[in-house]
Amino acid sequence: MTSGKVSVLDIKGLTKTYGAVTAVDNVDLHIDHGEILGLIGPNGSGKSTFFDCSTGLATPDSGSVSLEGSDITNWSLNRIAREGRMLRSFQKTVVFKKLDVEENLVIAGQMFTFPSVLSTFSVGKRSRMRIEGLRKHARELIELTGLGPVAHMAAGNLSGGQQKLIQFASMLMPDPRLIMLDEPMAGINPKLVERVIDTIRYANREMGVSFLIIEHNIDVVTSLCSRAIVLDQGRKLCEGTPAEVIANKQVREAYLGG
Amino acid sequence: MNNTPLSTTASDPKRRNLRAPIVIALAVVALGAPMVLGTYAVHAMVIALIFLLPAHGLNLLVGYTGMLSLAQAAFFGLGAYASALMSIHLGTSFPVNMLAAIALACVIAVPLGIPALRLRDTSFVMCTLGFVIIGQAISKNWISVTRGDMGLNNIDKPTVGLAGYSWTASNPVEAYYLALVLAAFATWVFWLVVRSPAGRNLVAIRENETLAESLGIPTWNYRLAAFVIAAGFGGAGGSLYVHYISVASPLMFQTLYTTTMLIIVLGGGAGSITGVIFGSFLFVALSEGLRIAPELRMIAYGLSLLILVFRFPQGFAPFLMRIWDWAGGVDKKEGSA
Amino acid sequence: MADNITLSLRDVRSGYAALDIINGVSLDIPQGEFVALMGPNGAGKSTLLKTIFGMTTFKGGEINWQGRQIGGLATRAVLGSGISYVPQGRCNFPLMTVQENLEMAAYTIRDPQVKADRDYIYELFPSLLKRRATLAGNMSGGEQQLLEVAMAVLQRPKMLLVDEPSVGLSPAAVGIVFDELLRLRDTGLTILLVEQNTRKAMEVADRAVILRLGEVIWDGKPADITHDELGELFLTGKMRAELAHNEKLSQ
Amino acid sequence: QDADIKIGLVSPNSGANARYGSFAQRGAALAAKEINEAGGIDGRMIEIFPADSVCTPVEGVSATQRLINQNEVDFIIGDICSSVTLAMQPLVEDAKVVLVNAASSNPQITYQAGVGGYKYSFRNYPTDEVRALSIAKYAAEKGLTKLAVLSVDSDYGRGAIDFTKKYIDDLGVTLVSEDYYKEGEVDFRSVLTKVRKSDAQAILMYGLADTTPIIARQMIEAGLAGKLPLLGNGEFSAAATIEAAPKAMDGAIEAAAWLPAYDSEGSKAFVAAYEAAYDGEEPNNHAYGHWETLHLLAQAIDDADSIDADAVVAALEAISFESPMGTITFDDHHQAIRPLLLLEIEDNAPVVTGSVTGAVTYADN
Amino acid sequence: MYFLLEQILNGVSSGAVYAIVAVGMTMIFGVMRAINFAHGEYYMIGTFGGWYATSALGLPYPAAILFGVAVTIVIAYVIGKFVMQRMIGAPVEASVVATLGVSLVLQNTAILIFGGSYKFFSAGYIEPVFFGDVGIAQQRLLIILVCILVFLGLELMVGFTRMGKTIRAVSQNIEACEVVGIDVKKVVMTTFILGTALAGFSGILTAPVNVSVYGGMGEIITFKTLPIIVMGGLGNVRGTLAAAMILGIAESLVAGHFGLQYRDSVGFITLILMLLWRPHGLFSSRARF
Ligand SMILES: Nc1ncnc2c1ncn2[C@@H]1O[C@H](COP(=O)(O)OP(=O)(O)OP(=O)(O)O)[C@@H](O)[C@H]1O
Ligand SMILES: Nc1ncnc2c1ncn2[C@@H]1O[C@H](COP(=O)(O)OP(=O)(O)OP(=O)(O)O)[C@@H](O)[C@H]1O
Ligand SMILES: CC(C)C[C@H](N)C(=O)O
Ligand SMILES: [Mg+2]
Ligand SMILES: [Mg+2]
Repeated sequence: MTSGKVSVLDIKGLTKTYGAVTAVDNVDLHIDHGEILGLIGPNGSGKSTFFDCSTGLATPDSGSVSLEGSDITNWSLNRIAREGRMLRSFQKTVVFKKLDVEENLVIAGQMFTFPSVLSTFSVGKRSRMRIEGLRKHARELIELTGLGPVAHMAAGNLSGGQQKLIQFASMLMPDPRLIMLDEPMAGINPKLVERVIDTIRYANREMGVSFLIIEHNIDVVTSLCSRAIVLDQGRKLCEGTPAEVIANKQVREAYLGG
Repeated sequence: MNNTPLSTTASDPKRRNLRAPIVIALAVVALGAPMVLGTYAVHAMVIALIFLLPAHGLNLLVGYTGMLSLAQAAFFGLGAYASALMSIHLGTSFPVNMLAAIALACVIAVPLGIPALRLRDTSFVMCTLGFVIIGQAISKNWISVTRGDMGLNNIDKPTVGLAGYSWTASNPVEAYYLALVLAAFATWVFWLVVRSPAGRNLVAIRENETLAESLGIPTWNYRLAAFVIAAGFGGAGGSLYVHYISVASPLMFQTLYTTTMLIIVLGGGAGSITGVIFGSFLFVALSEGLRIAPELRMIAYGLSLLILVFRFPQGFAPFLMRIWDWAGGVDKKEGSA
Repeated sequence: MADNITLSLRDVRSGYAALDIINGVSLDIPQGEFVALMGPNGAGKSTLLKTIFGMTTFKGGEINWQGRQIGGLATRAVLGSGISYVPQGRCNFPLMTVQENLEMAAYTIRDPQVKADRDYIYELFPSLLKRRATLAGNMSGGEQQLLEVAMAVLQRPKMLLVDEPSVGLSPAAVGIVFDELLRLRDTGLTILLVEQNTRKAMEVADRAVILRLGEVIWDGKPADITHDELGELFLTGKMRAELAHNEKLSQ
Repeated sequence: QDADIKIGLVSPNSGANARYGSFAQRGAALAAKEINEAGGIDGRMIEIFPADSVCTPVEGVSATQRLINQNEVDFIIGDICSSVTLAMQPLVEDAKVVLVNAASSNPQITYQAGVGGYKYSFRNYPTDEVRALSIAKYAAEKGLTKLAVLSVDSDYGRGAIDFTKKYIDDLGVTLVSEDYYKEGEVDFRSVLTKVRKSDAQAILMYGLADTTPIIARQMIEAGLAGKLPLLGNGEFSAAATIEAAPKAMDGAIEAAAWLPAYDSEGSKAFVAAYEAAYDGEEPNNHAYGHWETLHLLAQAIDDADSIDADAVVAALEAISFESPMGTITFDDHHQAIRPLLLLEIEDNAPVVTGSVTGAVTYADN
Repeated sequence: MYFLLEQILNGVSSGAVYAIVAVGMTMIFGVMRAINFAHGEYYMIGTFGGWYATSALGLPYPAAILFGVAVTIVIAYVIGKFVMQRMIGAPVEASVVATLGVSLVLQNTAILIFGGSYKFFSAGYIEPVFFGDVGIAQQRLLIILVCILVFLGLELMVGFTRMGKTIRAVSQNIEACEVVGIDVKKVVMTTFILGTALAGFSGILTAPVNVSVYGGMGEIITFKTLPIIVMGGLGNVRGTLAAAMILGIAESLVAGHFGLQYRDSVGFITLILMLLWRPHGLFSSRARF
């Protein structure tokens, strides 16, 4: 589609049905290097299912997913994360409830710091240093997301928004190539939303991370994304710059509510 | 030592730090106990130390990885039979038998674990209980090897030897020191495992497996690793047990053993090393202590379990943690229980 | 302002076990008022709603609801007195169908009207009607959010505590939900809404209350505060002086 | 005034075998009462220390340890379950405490006692070896040559069948099927149906007392009652068993160490005393066995004139104890030479049809 | 051929017993999210009640059934009040330890009161009726009939009544129950009593054919029941019936063709095989992550 270069993620003909419902219906999508792509659509239009099918949480009925040109369609969730360095967050807020915020983040970084499962069993100096490094990085992210005062509280005891922020920070712990966020701003206070937006921009620009973001907050989509795709009833309704998309009549009807 | 990291707590410099004295006192008690206690009490302590080995394994599964496995008793039995058979037929010595028991338990854990680990929650519990029942059926019915219900008896007392010099733990006091050394070593190994980054990954799996997956943790591999390591601990316990008690029988696969291990871990405090150590002594002591009233023994034991659950729903670990904090002069604000 | 106060909090303190979260909140809500409760993440908004609904450790103060003390009462008693609650995050019966969830919602009500109420809900949210035989847990996040709002409405409360109903909803759905809340307000329902979507909240609410670190730091009409001021308040809590000033004025 | 003589009694008091423990304790307690009321042993009273083995070796070993080290008992009687007894043997040997077993029938126990090894272990109970031979012989004599095995899946049930196999070829008896049930089993329908379809002439059963009435009643259900007799051991003669299923028990043949109906003065007196002491409960052979064994031990202590273990061992080795069952002596493996009764149920009551003296030949073991 | 038929019939009759016990356990699992390790003990209590009624009070068998169930309910009420209600929302580990404790207490109290020895139950209708060459005791026909009735009743209750729906609700989300005003404690209590009463009932029903009555009898039943409730899909009434029948018939065939000694492994081997095929049980639904 786009000029010569390989996309970070290239998805073709993704389809997933549950009984009579076709949650995702033959959707094509590609994300270019360094792009921040928005994915919007009415409730139940198949956005989260699209995420699930492209990250190995659910198996698509048909279609292919390729990351940097290699086919990852049947890879498992953990392999896509670890080897593909393609991370995703969940719409329903999930954290390691009994662990504190810092531990949550250290865990998020571990598999990207240790070369193998076996090496994680080591408690040697090298291993300790790796963990120290992760801890430092975690503390930076904790400051960045304003979780400092609760850094050592059990994550399960934090407020809804705070847990959402842990999820977001976890995505930045490794050095990912692509991050897929499912409604990262939901329940985050407006001031912090700005901060999260800045952080996404920073990661995008300075670290070269590409993003695919599901978000119902249209302001966020407009200010962050260079391009947006609209899903409706599992199908791609339209695609374009945020401004174009919002202007689309069908989108206004189906999504924005006139 | 608790898996749940502590909140940053400031210690009050004015108060005396009692941790070191407590540790020293415990060490003195552990080493000196047999000098003052009667043989019977020492025997009970040996049993507690032996049960600590499979309990560590179970704790790795229940407390750290979040898998309630009842198969520990199967590996315990497997280790016991393996050691007993080697001792009887090959005449090999205790250390060899124990290593073989550990190795065998680990090896068998792989083909058992692969199908079992597809399951979650209660299904997994039942599948592992199935292993115990099947283990029992094998030990009962494979008579040419196991002598069925007659069991294997007269197994050598544990002997450790180096280059012509050998020592046999022939009475409970000697067995106590042997068990103490082995239990301490096992605890150290266990501590290394749970403290390693892998240990942290196991906890992540316990807390939320799908989330762990999404963060690149190959949860299946870790769960299998935990299952295999736990089996090794179980096998080690069985080996020591059989050499100490000198009999192996299909009764080793009875629910009594499974239940005892479970109670030690859950009652002591899943996910806590000190809790489990405490649990193994407490519950063996309780079970033995209640012998003063034989008819009421099991009733009283059952009631103690109920009281325990109501009073310490998370086991003793949080309680021990508080003592430890207090000893360190730490005043913790938020209740992490 | 005094006589038609339906819910009145006096120096309410609460938290979780040994932990204190709400440190003395006082608030008077007249009947039929739509109050938006806002504040930074972790301010204690949800905790305050849960406190009213009897789901936290109550530590003191008074909660007066229609002349009755409900502070520290059990959840069911609070519910029975006419207060309904939509919690933050998922709270439905995931392995029951949408229809069954709606039936369970009206669990305490036994009259023929229930069916008509349900039909009304289906009319209001056609997407639920489409999914009536789907297991709630299999629906999309937004659809579940709608369901939960619907469940609370079906309880025919006199007061509604809603915690972030807009989360996960498409702009169109947010519109429908808020319109419905306004309609209910117009029928005399008192609403205490927690929102992070401050723009929307300020648009619909009669009154805005801002909570920070478990204390009310601002209380007034949405028109009296600009968006930027609001953001400033969230971050720093400044304007406390102003609040004190306001209080003096009102006395 | 010397101190009391302390005797430990290891038996299962909880779990699935609690029944046996209860009988054993009552039998022993009765004997202790009788001895004490008669003035004790040289004026020294007997005190019994019961300990629960739950029928598992680890519990049994713990219980034994406690008896030896905490209660400092002078002698131990126990256990009923062979697995526990086998585990206790090395323990009492180390502690030099005399153990007299009164109920475990695994031959191994005395293969390894006396000249076989353990100096301090004795058994005052017939072994499964003797029992298996006498039943097989008796069956052959009655023309019951095709037997279906239904035994308990334990050292006792299996052991008895193993020894049966050793002898049946010479006797012209064949086993048409072999089934073993687990302790606590309650559903025998499938097996009994299978037996009904086979050409078996009798059911060979070395079972647990508690299971016999269950099997018997299910034999009625399966239409086997009155067609195939039961053969073996499992308290066939107990009144409760017969009462539960008279139709099925009629014609049953058993080899038992003792039965309540045994016609001897001492035995009758025991039954009367036992029933008087325990609200009319009928004693079983373990109640008797433990009662008798305590009396036997008391005589040995009396003979030895001391509670010194070695002296009592010598006294036991030399003992000639007049029991209600006849004179009991021990062979060089510390195995009691004592009669085993053969009996048959006729008209709802056991009739003793013979008696075998259980001398074990150790040559081929 | 007849042999096979007869074995299957035997299997169905054991399956019917398993089913009644298991369905109670699975319902309790539904509301408590925890395995009730003491479930077999209520079966034991019911049997003891029935035995006491017939042998000590001289009541006829039908009255003994009522007596036994009543005793079970009284004891279940006490345990429910003091133990089970406190377990609501407690960690799973706590309920494991608690129910193991209850099991020890009940089992050994029975031994303490009645002595450890077996009692024999001699009431009931055990004479066989023959259909051609296939024989079956009248009592077993009764058991099968009762099982059918119990399951019809439960199926109706769970599917159509308010009570049934609340049971399902409690099993899915306790917080949501509070929000809609369901009295969780009461539901747990009612379910617990219903489940244990069914266990007690099936104990008395089986007593005539199983004959023995003793303190430890419950443990075996608990362990028979465990694979069934998992196979059936936890909390699933219909699945429990199917699984119980599969197990009953499989056991009967194995005992008839290979030997009784292999029978007790059958349940767990079937379970393991089935779980490999369907990791979430025969009939169970799971919501998406
Ligand atoms: N496991 C499942 N079983 C049945 N239906 C499912 C399942 N998963 C998703 N669906 C259906 O697929 C449709 C798409 O759901 P999805 O969660 O992808 O929507 P979404 O676009 O993320 O919506 P939202 O904005 O509300 O989060 C929904 O209607 C849902 O009911
Ligand atoms: N179950 C709990 N146990 C202990 N502390 C808790 C618990 N729930 C919340 N808290 C603490 O209470 C404080 C307030 O939480 P609350 O959920 O009320 O915040 P909130 O204002 O609703 O935030 P958000 O907008 O993010 O939902 C937080 O600091 C949190 O850590
Ligand atoms: C009670 C008896 C059947 C015990 C059996 N004699 C045994 O050796 O274990
Ligand atoms: Mg979604
Ligand atoms: Mg909140």
